[in-house]
Amino acid sequence: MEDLGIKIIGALLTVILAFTVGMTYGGIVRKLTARVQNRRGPVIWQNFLDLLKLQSKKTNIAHGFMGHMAPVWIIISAGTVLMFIPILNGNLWFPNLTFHGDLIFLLYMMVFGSLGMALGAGQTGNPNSAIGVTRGLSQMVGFEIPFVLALVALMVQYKTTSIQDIMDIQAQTGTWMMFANPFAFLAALFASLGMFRYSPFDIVGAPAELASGPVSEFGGKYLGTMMSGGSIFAFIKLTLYVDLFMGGAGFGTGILATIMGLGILLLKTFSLYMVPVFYGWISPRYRTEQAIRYFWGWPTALGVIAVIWAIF
Amino acid sequence: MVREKETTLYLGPQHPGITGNMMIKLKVTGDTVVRAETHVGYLHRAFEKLIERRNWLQTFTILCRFCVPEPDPMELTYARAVEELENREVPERAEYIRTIVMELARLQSFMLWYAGQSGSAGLYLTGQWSVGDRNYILDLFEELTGGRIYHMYIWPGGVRRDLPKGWKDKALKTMDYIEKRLDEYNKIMFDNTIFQKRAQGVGIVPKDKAIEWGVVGAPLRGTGIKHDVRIDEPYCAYDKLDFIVPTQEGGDVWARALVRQEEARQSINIIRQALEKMPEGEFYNKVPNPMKWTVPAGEAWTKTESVRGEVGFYVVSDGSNKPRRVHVKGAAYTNGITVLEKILPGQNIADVSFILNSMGVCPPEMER
Amino acid sequence: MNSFFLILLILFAGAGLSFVLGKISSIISGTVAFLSIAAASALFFTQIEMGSFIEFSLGGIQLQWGLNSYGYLFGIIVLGLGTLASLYSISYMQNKERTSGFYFNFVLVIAGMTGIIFANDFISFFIFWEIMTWASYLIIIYSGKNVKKIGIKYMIFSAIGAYSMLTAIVMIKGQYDTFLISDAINAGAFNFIDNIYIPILLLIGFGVKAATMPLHVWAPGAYNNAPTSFTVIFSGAMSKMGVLGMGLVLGHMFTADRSGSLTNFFSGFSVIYLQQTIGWLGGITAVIATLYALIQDDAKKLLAYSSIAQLGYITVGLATGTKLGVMAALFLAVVHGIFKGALFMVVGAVERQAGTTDMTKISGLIRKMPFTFLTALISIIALAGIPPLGGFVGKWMLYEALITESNSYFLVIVIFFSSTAAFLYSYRFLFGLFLGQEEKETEQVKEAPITMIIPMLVLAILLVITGAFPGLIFSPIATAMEFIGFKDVTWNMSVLNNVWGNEMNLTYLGITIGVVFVSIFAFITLKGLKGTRYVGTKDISTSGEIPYENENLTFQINFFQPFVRAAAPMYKRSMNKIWNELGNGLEALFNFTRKIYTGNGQTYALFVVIFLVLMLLFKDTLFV
Amino acid sequence: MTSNNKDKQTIVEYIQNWSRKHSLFVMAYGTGCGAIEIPATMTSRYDAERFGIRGAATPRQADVLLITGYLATKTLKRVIRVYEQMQDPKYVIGFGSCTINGGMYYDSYNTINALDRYIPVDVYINGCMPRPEAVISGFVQLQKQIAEGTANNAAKYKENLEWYRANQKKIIKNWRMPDYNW
Amino acid sequence: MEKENKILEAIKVAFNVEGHIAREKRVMITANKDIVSSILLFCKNQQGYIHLNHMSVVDRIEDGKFELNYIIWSPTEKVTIMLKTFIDRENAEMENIDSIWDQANTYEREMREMYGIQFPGLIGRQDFALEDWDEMPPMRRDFDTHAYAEKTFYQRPGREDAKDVREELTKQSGEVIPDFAKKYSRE
Repeated sequence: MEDLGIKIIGALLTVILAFTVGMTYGGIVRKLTARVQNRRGPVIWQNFLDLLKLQSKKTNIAHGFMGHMAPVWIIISAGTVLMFIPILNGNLWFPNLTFHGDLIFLLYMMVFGSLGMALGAGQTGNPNSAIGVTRGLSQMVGFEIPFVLALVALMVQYKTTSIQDIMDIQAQTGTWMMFANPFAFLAALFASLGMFRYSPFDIVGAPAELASGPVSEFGGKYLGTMMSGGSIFAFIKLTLYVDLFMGGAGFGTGILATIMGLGILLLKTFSLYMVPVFYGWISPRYRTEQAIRYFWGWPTALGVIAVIWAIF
Repeated sequence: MVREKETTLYLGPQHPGITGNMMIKLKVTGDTVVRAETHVGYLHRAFEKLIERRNWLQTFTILCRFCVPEPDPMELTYARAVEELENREVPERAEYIRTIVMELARLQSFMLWYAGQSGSAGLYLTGQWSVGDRNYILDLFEELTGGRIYHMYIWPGGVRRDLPKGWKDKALKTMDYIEKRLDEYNKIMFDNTIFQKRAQGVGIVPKDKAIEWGVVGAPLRGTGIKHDVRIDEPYCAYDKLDFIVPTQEGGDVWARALVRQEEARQSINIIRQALEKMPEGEFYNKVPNPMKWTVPAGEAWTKTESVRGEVGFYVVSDGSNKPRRVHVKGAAYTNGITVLEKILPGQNIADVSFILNSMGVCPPEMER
Repeated sequence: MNSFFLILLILFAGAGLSFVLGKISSIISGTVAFLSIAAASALFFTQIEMGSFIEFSLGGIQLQWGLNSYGYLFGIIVLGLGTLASLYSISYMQNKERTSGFYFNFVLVIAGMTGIIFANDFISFFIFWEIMTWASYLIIIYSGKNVKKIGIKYMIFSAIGAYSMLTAIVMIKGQYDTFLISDAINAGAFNFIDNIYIPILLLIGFGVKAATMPLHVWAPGAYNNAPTSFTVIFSGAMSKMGVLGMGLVLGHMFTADRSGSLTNFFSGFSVIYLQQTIGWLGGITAVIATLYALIQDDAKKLLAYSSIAQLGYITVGLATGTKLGVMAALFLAVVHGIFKGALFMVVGAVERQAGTTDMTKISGLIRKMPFTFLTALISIIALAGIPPLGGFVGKWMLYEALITESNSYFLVIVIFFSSTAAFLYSYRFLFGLFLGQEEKETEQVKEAPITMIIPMLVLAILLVITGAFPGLIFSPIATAMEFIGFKDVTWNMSVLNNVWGNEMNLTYLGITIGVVFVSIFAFITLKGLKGTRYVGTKDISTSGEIPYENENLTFQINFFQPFVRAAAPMYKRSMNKIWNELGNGLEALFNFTRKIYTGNGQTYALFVVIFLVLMLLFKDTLFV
Repeated sequence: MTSNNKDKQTIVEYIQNWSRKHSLFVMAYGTGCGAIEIPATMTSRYDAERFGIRGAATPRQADVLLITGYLATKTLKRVIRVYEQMQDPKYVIGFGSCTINGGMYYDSYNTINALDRYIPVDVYINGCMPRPEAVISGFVQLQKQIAEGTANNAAKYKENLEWYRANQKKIIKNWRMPDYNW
Repeated sequence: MEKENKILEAIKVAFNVEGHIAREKRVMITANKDIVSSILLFCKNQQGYIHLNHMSVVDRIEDGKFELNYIIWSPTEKVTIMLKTFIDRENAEMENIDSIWDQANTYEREMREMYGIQFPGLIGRQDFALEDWDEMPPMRRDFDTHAYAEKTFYQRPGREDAKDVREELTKQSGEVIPDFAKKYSRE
């Protein structure tokens, strides 16, 4: 019973951590972007303000059941994936649930949210939303190929499909996966550019083309909930990358160890997050087919090399 | 109604991708534009009607609002038309000042264009920088004319006031700064392979049809045809200055962008030359009491080169103290309606806003 | 009387009766068909003991009917789906013409498939196989456009399958002197070492029904052209007959004991090649069918291509020849039967209520047909393989099998590409029919009648159950796999395992999703309950512009154009195009064949019988 | 307008208003020539984002509708639609003299002269054209109103819908707008 | 002035119309409305004046005429021809030239809307800038825009007296304005 209690508290802590970190990262990116653009920029906690405001909107429009459900799907997807991803290695307070984060499960579960979003956007009947969704799904087919190649390379190399095992092996051998199989890391890194949807891959909600794409018709609490889901997802993706390629984080259960583990995690995730952000600052947007072709070019080739590397 | 085999997509009037307040009704299949219709009139203020109720000088408050991003060519063209009707002389110093004002206006408009062109492709950094730096040019205007955007500075017979003390040095300094910054924008925008991929081969204006279609300005020069009012029918002090009219082959967005990039440099060059060569003397050939000021009957057609292309004024006077008719032909009147409707079909939805910006579509001068 | 006879008798009698009563009323005819199939399934699930069989001789040939665990698995699909589909048919066919012939053939197809399941010898297997083919052919040409072309295509490919199967049967008879399937297996007829031709010929025969590339050409047209209530069976159950045969052959081919001599080593090597070839064929089938599915504008055609793609996964699973892989394939076969059946029912319901399945003509049916949408949603989630429904379990096992057991790393990528691209057409399907702005013509559309809703919802609920407790299906699969040579198959009720020792616990998943769902749904709904206002789909932000009242802005045409443009090379080089060009060249041949196959089932049957007799007569001279 | 009901706010309302005040999504709709100063306001010298002001692409997400200058009757119709598609609480800023009394367009047959007859306006910024500083001061004014809880003109619009509708329909002859369920 | 003379003579010879050279690079021609399109075609196809610069209308209400202007330009000669014609104000109708230049379509749509000039065979959207306009075409001189605006739009009080702000202020503050500064005051 005590075990279960810790797990429930741990799960709540994980959600709060993911939400806070995701939102704060968003705020920091806004601030940094502003600084690069010669501006002062908003405060770092601006995203929280935006969220609070969106949640306190008095009226909210839904175009029907799926529109109402879209944010729910996103949060389900985000929340569920979060429960199955190891946050800190060997820490009691941030446990993932017993089965140790199966990679294939994660791949599919992450799509769950996108599909829900897509359905919600579809129900509004706004052509911009539908076009945005087709773009998003098409781009997903693009970046999933190198990403999966990288994951297959990982699985083959370490003969496991569990994230926890991969983390453990990295901890044991002392070699990060990004050095053990650099090609896989590079392929996944390229894929991450598409995953985070910064320029040049922000084709889904491209303002000058599609107003704001799938979220065109969502406002108020719906937009706010989506924003929270998106923030959690950002954290999930980053943590996943850190777990897989950068050895994860975590030292143990003690208070000091937990704090240190979190510190290391934040350091790693933030530096990883800066890759797509930096790339985004100076890149215009691709057209959809250009973006897909991009992912099917070098990143996929790198992925293939990674798999071959892993086999031999 | 049987559903057409096309989807209707409204681009504007309220859309981040539209330049100003207008609407382009796109018929698309997939993400390819099949037909495009430009709808205007969202900014129709009946200026030409109002001008008929204003006297010759009051008209200037209206003129500068014809095209908001670049108001000065309108004032100049009208002033020149009135001068032509009246045979009014313009002092040489005023011609030089007018040249400087024109080129400053062009330069600030180019900087807005940098923002529009790169912003519509999703590159916001250049836009943020250039619009921010544009304020320095507006500062010059403010010191010179008293207004940031609307100047009402050029009058028939000259300009409203002389250059303030120290303005010349300030202008030269600003030019140095802007020139340095232009390099930086170009590094981010033009050296970027993604931008090149986006811009090349998109929105092609055919060279053999361009003049017949009524294409003017940078889109025309982007097809390789060297046509610029500043050399065809020189006005102000342009015939005394040394500058290049750049052209590019291809007729696509990329060619137009290169033309504009070079033109922005040339503007700085011209401003420097004009400041250098400017003679001392009168800046204003006095007009009579504006309330009683009549202009001899007649008609005049004057043209000026703005950033978007040729701006023409057709001014008719019936000898009274109010213009009988002032008809404005903005560059966007052809570029933004018929030409756009011809080049948009077959393009990607993603490129519509991009092409729009490269064609220099400016709604207020289309519907006035 | 023996239950085997009784079941078949009920079915055949039901067929005849529904044909006769069909002259009076379509509803009565449909009800009779439903009752006979329902009765047959009731008998099947209650009366027949596993492993029981009867032997009798007919015209000097010893025949044996029985039920083994392998057949039982497919019996679940056939009779379960058959019952629901026939119930569904009653309303679907209500206002159609010539329903008596339809029901006659419908029940006959079920009877044929039941016979195939019962058949323990090749002769009755083949006869029932032909009954199924023949009856389904008559349904395909029942209505629709291009009937002749589609019918001939189907007929020719069926004939190719039938003849190769027949040749194989005769070869078995010639070499092992038996018609009994178990005898042939025990004698090693499917063993690749001794016989190259028999397994390959049989695989061709079964591959036609399973629509494996390059034998899939007939499938899209035929699936699309058949009345939708039959396509449910066609795609859901009949294609599984091909899977049944392929599983039988491949299972025994790969599980055969090959340890030993040097020659065996080489033949073992060639088995691996064959395995890889079939696997890649399956993978490429999946990719190309998926690519074609996502450019379809017709919902039914989309599902037709999607069926081919799903059968491609199943082929891949079978071709792995590992426990997990075959288990995945069989699991996918069952689940595919369920969700594709449900999806075709959805399409049928839309077709009946809105009059068309062209997605460019209808949209926004969600408000009109909520239950249909719910079914479609659940089935699509299963189809796309998204947790927590049944489809995910199958996909998971397939991937794990490919990665951990059969080392086909690049095949995994191909499969993954296909299943990611499947999201595209999944979304297209849901969006095209149910989402978007409401069309003016569909204002009067109402929800489908209850007899159509019930089968759909039953299937949808089954999908949810299989997602949470896949063990319910694992248990028949495990016993079935013993029949095709996989011993000691282990399974858990709701935990998945791979050979590397990783596990996937569906209980935790279910609980997590449930908890998150309930809390967030409550949050979203309760928070500002007054504040949420539902607006019509006409109230959208169209960049401030005001569209005309009858202007439908839903984006439906060339839906995935950017993707198609990016994948253009793949479309250009796709097999179907080559095949079509070849087919155009063969048009003359087709016309010639048409003279022989007049399109009449009797002449077809006649030719087959003649062929069989000839083969039997000359078998000694031909194959010795 | 500025009735001081600051004390009446509950703590929840206070927090809500505080967040609204610091997060203003501005509808990206350049209705008139004033739109030319918006880029300048958003970029480096003036940088409105430090006040939490940022653009929103569609009316569903926006809080503030900026009427940048005169409204042609054709645009008025679109503005009304956009305004009604926005979600409560929503604010309108009238921008430039021409929204107040028609400015220099007082005798034009195609521009309306007093914006607040057609949609409720929370803050007017005068000038032609208002400088970025003026725009920001207008926003600060609006923030003040929001914090005090007095920027509730959207509610007044709903209450007096008939009056507004009558005014609107006087200008817009062909009223073909979807009916909104409020 | 050589080029200008050349084209002027060519047109005069071909069509027997009046014309003169207004100034450098401006050739003005007045023609009957029936031959306008022929002249335009002649200039476009044979003289190289392929660029339609402008089309404009002046309402000569006192004569009961509309004055139509076609301004065309040659990219080689760099000379502008201004072709002028008069049509009746009542039931104004003019030949449609958008088969010669596509962009003439836009001008003609605008003229149709603003002046009520009909162009038979003009294909294009009915509206140009106005929407649901049911008054007299607004650019006609007898349309009083001020009266219309006062009638239609709410006029906020405060500007009806049209007083000089400066004078009002000086009245209040008692400031003295010197005579030379007064002269631009409104009458």
